[in-house]
Amino acid sequence: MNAFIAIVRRDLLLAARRKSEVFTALFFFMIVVSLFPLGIGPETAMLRRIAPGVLWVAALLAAMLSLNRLFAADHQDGTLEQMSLSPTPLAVLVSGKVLAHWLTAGLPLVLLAPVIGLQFDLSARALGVLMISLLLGTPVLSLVGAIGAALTLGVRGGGVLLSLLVLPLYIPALIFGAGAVEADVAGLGAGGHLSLLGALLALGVFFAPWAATAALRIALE
Amino acid sequence: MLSAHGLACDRGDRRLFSAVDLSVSPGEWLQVEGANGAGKTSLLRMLAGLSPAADGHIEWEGQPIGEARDDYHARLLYLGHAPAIKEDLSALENLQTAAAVAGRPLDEATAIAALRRIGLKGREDLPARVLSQGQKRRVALARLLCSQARLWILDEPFVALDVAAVTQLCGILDEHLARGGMLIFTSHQAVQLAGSGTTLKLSAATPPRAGAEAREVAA
Amino acid sequence: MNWGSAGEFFAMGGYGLYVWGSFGVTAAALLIEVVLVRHRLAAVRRGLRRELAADRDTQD
Amino acid sequence: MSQRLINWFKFASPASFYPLAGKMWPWFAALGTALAAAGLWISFFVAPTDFQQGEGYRIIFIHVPASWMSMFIYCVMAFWAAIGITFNTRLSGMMSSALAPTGALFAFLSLWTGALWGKPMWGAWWVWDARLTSELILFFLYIGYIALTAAIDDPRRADKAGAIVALVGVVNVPIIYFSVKWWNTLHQGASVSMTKAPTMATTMLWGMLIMALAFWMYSIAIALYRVRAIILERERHATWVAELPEMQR
Repeated sequence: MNAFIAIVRRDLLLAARRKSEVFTALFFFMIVVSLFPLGIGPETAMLRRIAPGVLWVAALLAAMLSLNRLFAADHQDGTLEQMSLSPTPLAVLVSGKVLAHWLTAGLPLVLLAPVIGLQFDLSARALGVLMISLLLGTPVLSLVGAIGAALTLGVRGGGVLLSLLVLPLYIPALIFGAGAVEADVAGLGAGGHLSLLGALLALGVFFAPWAATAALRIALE
Repeated sequence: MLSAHGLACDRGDRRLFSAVDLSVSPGEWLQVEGANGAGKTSLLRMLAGLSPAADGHIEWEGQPIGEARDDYHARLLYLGHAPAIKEDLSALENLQTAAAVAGRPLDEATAIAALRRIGLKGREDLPARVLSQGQKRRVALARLLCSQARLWILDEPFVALDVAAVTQLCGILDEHLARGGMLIFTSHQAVQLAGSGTTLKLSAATPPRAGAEAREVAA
Repeated sequence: MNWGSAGEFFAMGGYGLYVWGSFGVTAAALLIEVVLVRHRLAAVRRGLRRELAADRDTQD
Repeated sequence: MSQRLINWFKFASPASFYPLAGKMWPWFAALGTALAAAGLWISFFVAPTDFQQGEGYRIIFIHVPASWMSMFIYCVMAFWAAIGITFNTRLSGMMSSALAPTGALFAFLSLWTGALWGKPMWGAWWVWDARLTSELILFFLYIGYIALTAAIDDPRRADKAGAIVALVGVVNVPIIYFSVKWWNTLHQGASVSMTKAPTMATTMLWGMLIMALAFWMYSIAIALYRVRAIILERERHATWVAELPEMQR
């Protein structure tokens, strides 16, 4: 447990020393979202309809931006070797890294989304549902992304490959996440979507660190 | 006690070395020698349990290391080619995190004492980025001072160190051996260590194509 | 039997383009795969034979 | 029991599987050809014209079997992946990578024939129907597997990484299918389903089953053939390869 906390603390500390990387992803999210009204037109009815999908797709891409670096630096400077030699199971340490990734790449998106959502004329209720759906969904993105990041570690053209591997696996999270907001806007109630999103999260917490660890061991050999 | 029998290592199609036997008992050291690319680092990684051996087996206290993995790793300290130093963290933070990940959290006073002893007095809070190559190595070596591990596996521990630091490191290694510790290391320079020890010379004995050789024999 | 003449068979009741597009592309794709796989095995064998011949030469 | 296990592991060595696969593939190829002939006969000459969809429905005789095969092959890949991870056998990784291109091909054919079926039936080449969308995602998963294994130089590493992708994918396929279905009902997309056509007669079912069997046999034959090439590529330096009769010329 100590080692888990140490890993989370270290990664947060590193992110704090390299603030620009966190902010780049956030600005990317803001810019991508703002491009849609420019490309589609400013009618509020239309914007309200596309808002959930646009915000979710943008969040998904923004969360992917930093995945490349999730294990790459640790692999290069030998930290990953030390982690795998720790008496603490590697899967626990990997979970720590995923948690830190979510805290620096996912949580800021959750907090920023309602502000950006205002551009799309979403109601306060819908913004609330959007926040909850992102709160449940962005950890799934970090978890599944960790598998992809571990698999593409040290592989030629890893960046593009990572998106190729990970994006199809993001689809359920996208569907339930954006669906929750849409259902709420349509007055259908978002409960079903949100509980499915929660189920995905539970499944991810259970399986993803294990799969990512198996992939990391391959890269370490 | 660590022992290995019939170890072999493949890289791609090539067999780097084969039939390597070794054993290290408490208070003993083993120096691994060999030309560049002879597989020194690969051998150390195998012994640390980081990569599987192509052939042969490795035992710690009579048990295969794959079976007693956690127990083995709790007693092992491995310093690889890459020093596992984060450029953006200070020397102190680096040392403390490394110790916590290794399962032995250090309080600040102990960590600072270790850094001072290894010659980083006054630099504890500087980010590793501004330290010289040798100073970064010292941050990594400070882990030795705080380590309770029985077995140390060190890949090129003397590289980038000045004369004074080499002497100091030898002192640290002697202390470890005197405590009944075991040591396996690689080095290109001759090192005088107390205690008994052996040198293992790795050489590529096998020709690149196993198949070709077999046919030659048949012909 | 569904078809009065060959022409009727190929017209597929007006759906000829779609039906023959499907069956044709499927047949072509499977054929191409077969050709590619045969080529792959043949290429490996050729390369290996050349290597082995070179080995024998150096031995003699 | 243990005796049988040893036997299996004997065949699991590439050296003994190479000649075995060489003996087996022609049988599967012949069986596949015969079944395809029978299936084509049923699809064109036995199955009657559909009173709603006319002759266009005959596309389902390859569309549905191709979809089945694309899903089935992915499951078989995941099976070999699991075997490879648990028993650390070299052959299972080779089997996975021998199956992947064929699976991707069937996924592509399913999409292609789906589009050609959709144009006359729905009036559009592409409809965001739950089945077609899942098939598209399955196609992406195949591409991801192939791209990843191709990008890793060391074949052993590539096999292991591919095994993890296949297993993660196979866990995800049902989730993806379910989520797409859910999404589809929410958006009230196309509701016409190919297999739920009103006149789903027994002859049609037989036609589809026989075509599916033909595709199955084809897949086995081509995978066995391809795995022979893969074995030779990877074991080129082994002594047994040099001793093969076809290498002596």
